[in-house]
Amino acid sequence: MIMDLFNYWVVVVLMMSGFYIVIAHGNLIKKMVGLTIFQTSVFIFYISMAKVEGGTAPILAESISQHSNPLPHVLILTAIVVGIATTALGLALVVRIKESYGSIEEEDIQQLDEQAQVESEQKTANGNQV
Amino acid sequence: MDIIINISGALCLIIGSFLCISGGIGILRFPDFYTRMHAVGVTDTLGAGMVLIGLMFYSPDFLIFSKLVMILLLTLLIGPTTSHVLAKAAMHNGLMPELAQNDNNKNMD
Amino acid sequence: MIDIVLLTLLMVVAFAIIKMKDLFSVIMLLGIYGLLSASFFVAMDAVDVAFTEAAVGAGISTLLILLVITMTGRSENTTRHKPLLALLVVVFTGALLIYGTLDMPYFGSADAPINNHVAPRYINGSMEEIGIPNIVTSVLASYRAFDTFGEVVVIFTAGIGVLALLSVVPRPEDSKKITPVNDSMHEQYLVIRVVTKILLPFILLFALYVQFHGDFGPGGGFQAGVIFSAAIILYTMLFGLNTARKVMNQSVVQLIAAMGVLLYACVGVVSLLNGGNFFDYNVLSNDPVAGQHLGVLLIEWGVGCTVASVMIIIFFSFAGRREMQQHNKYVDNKDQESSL
Amino acid sequence: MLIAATLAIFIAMILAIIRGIIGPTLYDRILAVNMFGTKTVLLISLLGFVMGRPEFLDIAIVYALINFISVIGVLRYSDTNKLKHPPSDENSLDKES
Repeated sequence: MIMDLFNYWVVVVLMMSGFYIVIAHGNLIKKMVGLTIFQTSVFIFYISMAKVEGGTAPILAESISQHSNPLPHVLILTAIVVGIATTALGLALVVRIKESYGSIEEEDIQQLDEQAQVESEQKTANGNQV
Repeated sequence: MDIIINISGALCLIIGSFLCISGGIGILRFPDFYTRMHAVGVTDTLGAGMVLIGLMFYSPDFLIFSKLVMILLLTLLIGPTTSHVLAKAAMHNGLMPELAQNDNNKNMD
Repeated sequence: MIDIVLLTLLMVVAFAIIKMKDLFSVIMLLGIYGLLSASFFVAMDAVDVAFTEAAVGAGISTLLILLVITMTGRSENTTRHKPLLALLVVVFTGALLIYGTLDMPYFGSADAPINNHVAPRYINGSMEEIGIPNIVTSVLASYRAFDTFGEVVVIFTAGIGVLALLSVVPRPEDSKKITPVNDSMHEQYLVIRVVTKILLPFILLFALYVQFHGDFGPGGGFQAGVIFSAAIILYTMLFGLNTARKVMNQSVVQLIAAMGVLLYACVGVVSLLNGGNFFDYNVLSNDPVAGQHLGVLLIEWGVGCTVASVMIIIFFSFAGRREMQQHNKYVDNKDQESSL
Repeated sequence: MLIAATLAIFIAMILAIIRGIIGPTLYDRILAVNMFGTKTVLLISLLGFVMGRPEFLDIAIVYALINFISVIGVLRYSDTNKLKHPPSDENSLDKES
């Protein structure tokens, strides 16, 4: 009885692990890993819902009458490939951030941004004085 | 005839499972990387081979049998190659076997 | 029973990933995580999904993140911002979600709403209407072809985005080519070179088999594309980016990526012109089932071309960027030495 | 018998995960992932037979191939200088070399 919802609870735990990594860690690559875990938990959720007790893979064959639900499989199949494409896009952004800031830690980036802002404000102030 | 096939399949599976578990214990218990690699490299190839051969006895038709043969060939080709490359890369990057280091220390003393 | 063991292992690996500071170990664990979730998909009857996850989760995504780490550094900063507050938020959200699951239908129950809506229609009608044993392929390529079209366009757009962010434009002033600094894996490792040369034709052939066998078993355009690009990535890693670019000309690959999307869209337009709906393949041939076969085949080709070439483009962009960085560092070092 | 073999492979998988988590060197982790990949191939093949539909062995072939590719890739990119200097909380290559 209690095991009937076990899959969904594991999904929640995995999802929250990914969520925690995304909000609590400053390293951008670690954040991407967290997003991947989050994504995978959603995949597991869909696939768990599609399972039918006593059913088999949704590929028709003789002597098999009950199949698992094929629709979530289709959605997740495409979502996995889209997921890797978007992850690659995120990683490309990380590479560019590293090139222009020299760091991929969120705090360092914020500090550099604030410094740059202060400097630009000073420059405009000096320009006004002249 | 069926009994012979079943028994030989089960025998292969048992040997394969035993090898898999012993490889797992080896990777956990051995002292340094090279000894661990020896445990995994040896048991992985033979254990996987035995399990796959065991499954071949159970296979219902020729297509499945031939796919199993293909997987077996792939593992036989890939397993030793990756072990070789791993050991070579580790050696190349200066990871020394622990036992050899101990010997060197003794000699120095 | 199997799924419970696999899910528990997944949780253990996820917690280990949270605790690890060394990003390299995180990636290794992420590879294990991908393999575990793929095994879970097999245990849940989702063979097509397991096929994709095996190639993507354990192979390509691990390699991409690793490639980025070689450019950005391996260690993670130890300070975390407000871990307690984050933990509180996470626990609260998790508790709410678990409270929500209490209303869900039990795992595996056949009378859950999800299994009684359109799924029976797909399962029962697929063989007569589409004529393909693999229901996942028939839903993917025919019943929900419009969805899949959107996904393919998203993948294509992501490829363009990566290209825009990372592509290295050769400037006129450095006329000499970017010389690869550490591009010689194939010289150190003879055994790998030989084994790879044996395996490569097999992998490419297997990708084609997956492409065309997708109607009858697990497989299809998405999986075939990923496997094909994995073969090219293997070649690139062993023989260097410049050699690989000679084999697969990058502008041709970009063209193929666009052609794939175009082919997919054209099938829809042709069925419009023949008097059917968008992506209604019945009108493609005199016999509706033969038309469906033709449509599914063409669409899977389009998907396969786009996915394979986008993955190759993404990998080439990252590897090219890395090579340029190494080259710049090399040039800088040389300048410093000469100035000393 | 099939179920016993599945259980044995699960045990081997758990041991490999433990080695992957505790490390200590980079190569131990790669080794653990490699072993885990081989065990996954076996698990998938066995699961097909356990669940009564063994025609999905294509997946196991893909696993074997991808396992090879990822191990080669990891080795290829772990040769670079940035990865040779591990973070301070880890005692690996530098100490031993």
